[in-house]
Amino acid sequence: MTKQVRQLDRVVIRFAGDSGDGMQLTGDRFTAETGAFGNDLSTLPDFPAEIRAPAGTLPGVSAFQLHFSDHEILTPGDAPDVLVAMNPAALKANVRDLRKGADIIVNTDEFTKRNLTKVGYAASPLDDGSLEEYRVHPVALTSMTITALAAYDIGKKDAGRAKNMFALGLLSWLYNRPTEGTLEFLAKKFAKQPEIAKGNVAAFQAGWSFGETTESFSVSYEVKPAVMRPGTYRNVSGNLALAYGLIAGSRLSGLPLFLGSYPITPASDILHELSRHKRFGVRTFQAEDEIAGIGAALGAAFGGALGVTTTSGPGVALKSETIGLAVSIELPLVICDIQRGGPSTGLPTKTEQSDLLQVMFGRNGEAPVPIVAPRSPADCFDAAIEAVRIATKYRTPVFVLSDGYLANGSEPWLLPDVGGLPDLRVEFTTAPNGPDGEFLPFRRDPETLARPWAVPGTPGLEHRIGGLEKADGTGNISYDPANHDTMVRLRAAKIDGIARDIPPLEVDDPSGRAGVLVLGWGSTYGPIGAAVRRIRDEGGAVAQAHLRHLHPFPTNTGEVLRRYDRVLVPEMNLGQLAMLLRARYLVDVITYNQVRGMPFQAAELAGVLRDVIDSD
Amino acid sequence: MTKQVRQLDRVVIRFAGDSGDGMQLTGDRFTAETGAFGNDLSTLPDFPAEIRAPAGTLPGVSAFQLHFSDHEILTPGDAPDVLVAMNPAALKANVRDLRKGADIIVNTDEFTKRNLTKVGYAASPLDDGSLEEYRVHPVALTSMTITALAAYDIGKKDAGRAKNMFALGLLSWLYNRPTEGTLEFLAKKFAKQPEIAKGNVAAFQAGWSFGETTESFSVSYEVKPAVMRPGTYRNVSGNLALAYGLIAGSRLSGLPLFLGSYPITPASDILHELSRHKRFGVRTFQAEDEIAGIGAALGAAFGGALGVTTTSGPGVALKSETIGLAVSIELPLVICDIQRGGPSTGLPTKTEQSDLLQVMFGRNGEAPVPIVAPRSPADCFDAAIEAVRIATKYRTPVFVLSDGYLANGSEPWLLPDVGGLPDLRVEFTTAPNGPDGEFLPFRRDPETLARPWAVPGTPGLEHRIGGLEKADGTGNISYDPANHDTMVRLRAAKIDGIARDIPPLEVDDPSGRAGVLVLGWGSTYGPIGAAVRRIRDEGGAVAQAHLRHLHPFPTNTGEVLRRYDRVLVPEMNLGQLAMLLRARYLVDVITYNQVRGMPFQAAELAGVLRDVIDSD
Amino acid sequence: MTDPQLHLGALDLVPKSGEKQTAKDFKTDQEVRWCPGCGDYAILAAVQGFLPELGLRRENIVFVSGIGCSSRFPYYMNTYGMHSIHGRAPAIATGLATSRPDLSVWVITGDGDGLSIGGNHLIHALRRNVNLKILLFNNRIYGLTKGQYSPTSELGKVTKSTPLGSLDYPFNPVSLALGAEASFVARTVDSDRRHLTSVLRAAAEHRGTAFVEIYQNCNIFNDGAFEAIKDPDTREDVTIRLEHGEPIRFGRPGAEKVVRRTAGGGVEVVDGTGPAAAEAVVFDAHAAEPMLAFALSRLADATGGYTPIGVFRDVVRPVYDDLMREQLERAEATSGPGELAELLTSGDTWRIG
Amino acid sequence: MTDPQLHLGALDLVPKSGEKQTAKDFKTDQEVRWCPGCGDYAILAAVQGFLPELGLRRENIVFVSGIGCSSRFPYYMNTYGMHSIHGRAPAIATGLATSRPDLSVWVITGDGDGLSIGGNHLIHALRRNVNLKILLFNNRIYGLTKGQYSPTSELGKVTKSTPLGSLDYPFNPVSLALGAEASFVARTVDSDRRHLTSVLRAAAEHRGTAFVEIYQNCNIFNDGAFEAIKDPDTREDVTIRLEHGEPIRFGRPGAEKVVRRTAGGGVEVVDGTGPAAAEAVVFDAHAAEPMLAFALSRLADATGGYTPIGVFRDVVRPVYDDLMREQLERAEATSGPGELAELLTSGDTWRIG
Ligand SMILES: Cc1ncc(C[n+]2csc(CCOP(=O)(O)OP(=O)(O)O)c2C)c(N)n1
Ligand SMILES: Cc1ncc(C[n+]2csc(CCOP(=O)(O)OP(=O)(O)O)c2C)c(N)n1
Ligand code: SF4
Ligand code: SF4
Ligand SMILES: [Mg+2]
Ligand SMILES: [Mg+2]
Repeated sequence: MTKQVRQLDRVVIRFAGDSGDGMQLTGDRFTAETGAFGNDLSTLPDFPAEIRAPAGTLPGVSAFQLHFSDHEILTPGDAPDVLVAMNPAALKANVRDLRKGADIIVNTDEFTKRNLTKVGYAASPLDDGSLEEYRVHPVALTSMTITALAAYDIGKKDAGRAKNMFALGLLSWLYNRPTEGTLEFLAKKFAKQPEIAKGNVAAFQAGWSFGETTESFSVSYEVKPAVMRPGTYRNVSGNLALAYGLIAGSRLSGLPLFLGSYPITPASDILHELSRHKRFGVRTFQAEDEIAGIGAALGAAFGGALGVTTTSGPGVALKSETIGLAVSIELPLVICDIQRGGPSTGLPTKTEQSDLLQVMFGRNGEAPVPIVAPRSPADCFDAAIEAVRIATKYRTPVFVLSDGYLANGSEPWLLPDVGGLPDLRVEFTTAPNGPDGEFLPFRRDPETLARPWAVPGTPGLEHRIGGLEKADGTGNISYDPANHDTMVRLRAAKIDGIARDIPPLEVDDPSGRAGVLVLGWGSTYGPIGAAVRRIRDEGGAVAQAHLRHLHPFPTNTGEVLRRYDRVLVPEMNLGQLAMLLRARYLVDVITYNQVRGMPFQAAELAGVLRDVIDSD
Repeated sequence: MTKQVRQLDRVVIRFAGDSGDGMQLTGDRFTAETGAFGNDLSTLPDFPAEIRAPAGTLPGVSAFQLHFSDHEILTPGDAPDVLVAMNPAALKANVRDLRKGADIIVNTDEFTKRNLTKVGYAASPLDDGSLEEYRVHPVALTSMTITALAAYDIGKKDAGRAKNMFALGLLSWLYNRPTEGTLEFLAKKFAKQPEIAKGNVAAFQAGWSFGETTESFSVSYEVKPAVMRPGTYRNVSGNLALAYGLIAGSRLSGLPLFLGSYPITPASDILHELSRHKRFGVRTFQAEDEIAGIGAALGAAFGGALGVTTTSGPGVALKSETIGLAVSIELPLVICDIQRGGPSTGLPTKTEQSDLLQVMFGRNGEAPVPIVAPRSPADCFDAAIEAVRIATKYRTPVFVLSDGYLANGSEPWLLPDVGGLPDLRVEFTTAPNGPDGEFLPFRRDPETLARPWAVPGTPGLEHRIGGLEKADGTGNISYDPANHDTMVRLRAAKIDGIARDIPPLEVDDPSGRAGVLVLGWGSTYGPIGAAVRRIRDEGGAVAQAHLRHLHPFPTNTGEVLRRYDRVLVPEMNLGQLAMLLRARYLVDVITYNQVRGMPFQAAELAGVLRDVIDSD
Repeated sequence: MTDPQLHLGALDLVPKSGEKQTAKDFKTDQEVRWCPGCGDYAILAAVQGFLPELGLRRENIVFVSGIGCSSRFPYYMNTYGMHSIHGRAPAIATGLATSRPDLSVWVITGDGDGLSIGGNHLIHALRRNVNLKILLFNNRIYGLTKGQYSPTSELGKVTKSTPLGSLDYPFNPVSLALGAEASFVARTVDSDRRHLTSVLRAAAEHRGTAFVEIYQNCNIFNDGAFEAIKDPDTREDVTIRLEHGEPIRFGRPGAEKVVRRTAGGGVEVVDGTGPAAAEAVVFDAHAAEPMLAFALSRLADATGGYTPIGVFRDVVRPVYDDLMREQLERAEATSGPGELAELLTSGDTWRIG
Repeated sequence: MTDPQLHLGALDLVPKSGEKQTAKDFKTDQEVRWCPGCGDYAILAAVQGFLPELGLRRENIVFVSGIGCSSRFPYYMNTYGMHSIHGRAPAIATGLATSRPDLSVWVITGDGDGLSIGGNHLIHALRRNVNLKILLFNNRIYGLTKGQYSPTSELGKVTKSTPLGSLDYPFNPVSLALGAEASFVARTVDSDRRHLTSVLRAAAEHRGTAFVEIYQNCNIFNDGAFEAIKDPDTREDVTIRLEHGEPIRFGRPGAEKVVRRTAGGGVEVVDGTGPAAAEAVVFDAHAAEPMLAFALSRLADATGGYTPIGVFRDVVRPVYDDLMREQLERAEATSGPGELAELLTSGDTWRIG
């Protein structure tokens, strides 16, 4: 029997299960299919800080949320329409997030007395009516998977492991997803274990046909491809895009990439990714700690490499002394801070924007450092290239301030034309620049105030640099009071001058009659944009602007702020950008802050916007 | 012949010589005599970062400036009235700072061709008329000292070394200083080498009688004792006062003092001083690095000690991750940052105020830490006690933000009545505080929001704390979004609440008609105060306020700022306090910044004040 | 130099508990969150099972850890504890132990926490000889960050961060500790409860810093790292159980081996069934200089070889915190307790009015 | 594992200078700011006098230092140089050497810079075996901060920060380096220009990390620290000059001593005039395992004893930066140079329009 197919414009699905259930993989596959199908999409993985907390416990629950649609979307969605719960813990941990009437697909095999009590369910929620606001689809995922794999010589335990593929098959049917990608993927992944490969394929197909045949699902759904700009797309996470952006920066600048890094969540994947691209001449050095990581990157930069270090907040704290040295000796360096929940160890796998003031001020002395912040997963690529541009042109360390949500979240990426990327070629200094034929390592370019970059191996330009104050021009040690004052101001002027070299702050104000501006930075771009849309769809007027450069600010920032009656600055911290804006422009911006380790929800922000708009 | 004695109300003397010439000691002795005599005084040592750069070179020059008077003074003085130059380098390095007509006493024995050329003097400045604006007194210090010591069995070389005592004797005569102190001092210092002791005394007396007899000095001077509040005084440097303040804090709180520190200029002397007071139960741990220093202090605090760590800017950078842990586990800790010139290694022996934003924001995540800043050398004692009070009462790390000028500068200190010092006794938690008889390490005092402090060894209160986010109350690991938001805000509210527990910002505005307020913090108190006096002596009106607490600010700060038409904020940085004030109070304060590694000069600040006052 | 109180026993200053204790007394209500099958479970059980032997008051025991899977340990011990930051536990514990002689302080660390980021604090704690027991869980991998190679991973290790194999030569934790002047150094294995307990006992009885390397299996990211010395078939052939005062012999009956000196001033493993049997070196854990202990540590390498386990070194040496306490006591004894008023008036003072 | 290029000579990849060089070529115009009489002057002169021997292009030599009196060294060398921050020079130099095989990279550090705050970077550089030459100026004191004790100061040292004497047992830098898997370890003395130069030569010829401890006199804060091995009257009695392949003998004629094995598996110094002479151990600097080297390092202790100087260990081991270069070359050889466009389109892509 063929079932009815119903049209939808958007769906939010959340896969949830044990850390060992392979939910991230399942989500990734569904995402790949969905991208290939041509929907717009946005994803949000959410996993615990432990590797594999004991099976069936709440701390062990790992989830993956996907939002896909037939139109452009900006967030992974607020309340899921569908929850796939592989066990009671997964149900309990996620059910409260669902919208009323959502579909819940549960793996009944796991709803044993033991598992239920483990998470504090007195009675089974499947029977006690507590789920009546939802449409519950009980499915014996494990046992059906085992049955489906009976034919293959795979142990029962391994067979059961394929249940996530059964679930994927079922959901793929339910939303009419293409399947080639997944079949290829499984073949590749288990190339060395053909039996396992076959088994997973069988589980996947069993899930699909179960959907076709079971009563439990009377209809399947279709979400038409979205109209998107023509071109080649791929799905990309922020960390992957960032790694690609760094490799691109290396190519465009002509400088070999040297990464000095120490693993830390959520930044480690950048190290992992870069370590795979040795044929791009990428050197990855897993250091003994964060200080050695940035130290090695700085040493490589002294030698003419593109020095990069990647970390998260606690690592930035440790690197701060070395960043001060980089500021003092004026060498290019790219420092990627993938922010996570703080303070201290905090919430390693959760997202937050609370390192802004640390990267802005966390060094002894007057030590200004430019800051670039990506706004979406794919945008990490461009942000990385921009950081490389500023670092190499101005001979300065530069921060790329990403966060856990961008790092692990993903979206379709319209691949750029490589030929169209900016030319960042760097000219090393090869000849003396002094009046008397000597080399003056701190004689600056009058326009950029950048100092010459002469690398070891260049005859005649031998010189010594260090962290003690240097005489303007010669760079020799100088304790002269006036010289110190001059150097401090020169270093500041150099960074401030970058404002002339970046695009002005763009404002999106279609109606032109908005009295309220909402200004954000970083990963809040999606939720803010979605909230702005809601307001506008309701006929409301609101202007939106988003800062890519947090230091220095674009030259028109103050003017933009003053153009509006009220400025709302939503942040996943206690108001760090707001404080910089207030100090610089004396504008009484309105703050809206949440520090929940989670991205904002569009609905919530829309509510806040409404209040601000109506508040007069 | 007895010479005429002329009265003076104030004198500024600078002793300058090779790092090996003992100028710091000479200055200290003259200071001690001057204090004992009853003058008010203020001193400023100025020495190079090298230990002993080669003799006779400019980098090797070490200087000590003393300002003393018959009235209350606030600074070591702008332009010296007297320079003692032990060699050509000392003359060249210091002559430009003198006021016209100043007396210059030079050690002619060192004005050899070789020494002159070493510092780039073509001809001797003593002969070429280049010093005619000054009153030069050529004295063969070395040779006369050697002659004076001929009687003793002391080698010529060692004899020559006593020349600084000859100079001290001469100056002591010139300003009619008492001499007992110095004689006792020499006897004590060289107790083990009686011959050397005798020699130094002889040199000192030779200097004195040379003054009496030589033509070169027609008059001697007298500066009457100053009228000062009655009581017992001693001369004290900021680092010494800070060390005493910490010991006092330990006594007043009843907590044994544990210092974990790593040597660094200009903070090392605090470690040295505290290591001498073992009978006060003070434990000093010289750690392998700054991170271990603060780590050990935090470990000791967990055990119920008064944990303290002392360092300078580069060390603070390294400690920042651990400070974040202290914020997260909410244990008392006192962190002393003796600021020096930055960024990076910068100017280790020079002063600066450029760590304010680092100590305010230099940590990952939202990690607020209170900041207390002393305003004068003696005030370091009170600032330390206040830091101990806040740290122990609120269970939080606290910064004491001093600087190189306070650390090494000195002034007379009216010793406090020990009985009158605040009672800081701490009550450890010894009984369960939970509803069900359990212990809740993060159940807060409703008033202070401080958490209970239960130390190991307390039965029944065994608990675990760490840097991961903790559940409100129980302190168990919690990844719950709402709980994280709550905890972040609770930690912030606890620190903000301290504002209720500190005195309001006091304003000194005698005329009550001032339109301009000058607001400072830290070591600029002296120069600002001196400048304000000059304005008032001219009949001008200006209000002065000085912040002891930089985080949180006193509750009336905004009101005070708004009370005046214009607010001037002078800082030895690029405007760090100004930026905090602007952000918090949206007041367009006027900044005046210098980053010269030197304290402001009163005359210069007075000029700036005049301009601001007249600018309308 | 003050008298180092060499007479003090390791736990003499720690108050004893009257009641008799069981492993249960040391368990907390916190859910243990290690992966099923992780070697950490066995170590936790061994420690909880061993502590009652010491009969100390629970409230006078403190576990301090850094960051890593292993460093979650303190949450599961019903004593005082701190889960600090990555690599810093030895420093934090040094401050605690130095200011509180009445505590039994244990440091829990991993091969990344203790040897990578925390290497410096570790070697300094060892040379200082603070009264600490350091248990290093060596699984030769970064567990918590999902499987990068560590300073003890074998050369050429393929991991997430080294797809073509790691390039750096690993530390031998025992060699490093001996080179860092450790007064007590031992190695044991998570799966050998009896041996693990005996080593914990020896460490607890040592006054000063005790360093214990525990081979720990990470079944998720580095499963079977120590198979050779765990597999019943091979174990006896490669494991050298060091016993103080005994000739160094090992191996299955009929296939015995012995450790003897070489002409080059080192030691080697030779067939122990023949005449060489008589040449076996007699092991002395208390030797003033760790020459033999170090030589033995070289028989093991990260990729296998022979693996000596047990106590390599155990010598009495002045303890940092004892020495500091003595300086304080002596200072007070000679000049009396500090008087604040007297302190302030020390040095040159003068009166006005 | 890729082929470690064990065939490469230490300086094979560093371009040679055509001209003949003299010490003057390596002097800068910067005023040397050490105290008159400081041992650093002698070391500077020795290095400047030795470098011409290597005949390298000056511009391909880099000196990287941390912070300390010793760390001012680079300012006085007319090569490229970086005076970095306290303790971090080995890390910074690792990045430089790893990305620039055409450079001869030297690290200058002190006992505080290299063993206190920088201890971790030092031991990791040693185990990685990066192509670096590390010269540690050991004056057993913190000079630049005006005289606090250091990790190599003898127990009980009275300094500004330890008025009643220091409490921590010092490191023996040679033992520590050997315990950290160093492939080249040596010790020499500032005042012995010939020996110092011979050690510099051996270090320069070693491919990989060479660790050289240089006893250096700080005449201001720790004068005479090494008097015993400098004083002509005593020096021969206590200094053991290690020579590869030679039996270990020393001492003045008539008072010779030898180093021989002990039953306990170590070594000891005995009268060499009698029969024991024949028992002298033959020194092998190239031994695969540093058992003897370590044992010898224990003959010296911070407070004196016998002091072996010379090259303790010099073995060929894969070099970190060579291995990395090979991985890159191999990757490019097998899959061709990276193509950006190809990289971006790797993985699942789809076309729209
Ligand atoms: C300052 C800092 N850097 C990095 C990290 C990330 N991190 C956490 S644990 C760890 C390594 C853990 O390895 P190990 O010590 O061997 O413990 P295991 O998990 O293997 O037991 C790292 C790199 C961190 N938490 N903090
Ligand atoms: C981060 C940091 N901490 C501390 C210091 C202060 N400091 C400078 S040099 C030094 C120790 C120098 O001792 P050593 O390395 O032995 O060099 P030496 O002066 O004896 O040659 C210290 C503690 C610093 N400059 N930076
Ligand atoms: S990842 Fe490895 S070490 Fe960590 S808990 Fe799991 S098994 Fe244990
Ligand atoms: S203090 Fe010591 S080490 Fe430093 S320069 Fe002077 S003599 Fe040399
Ligand atoms: Mg590990
Ligand atoms: Mg030193």
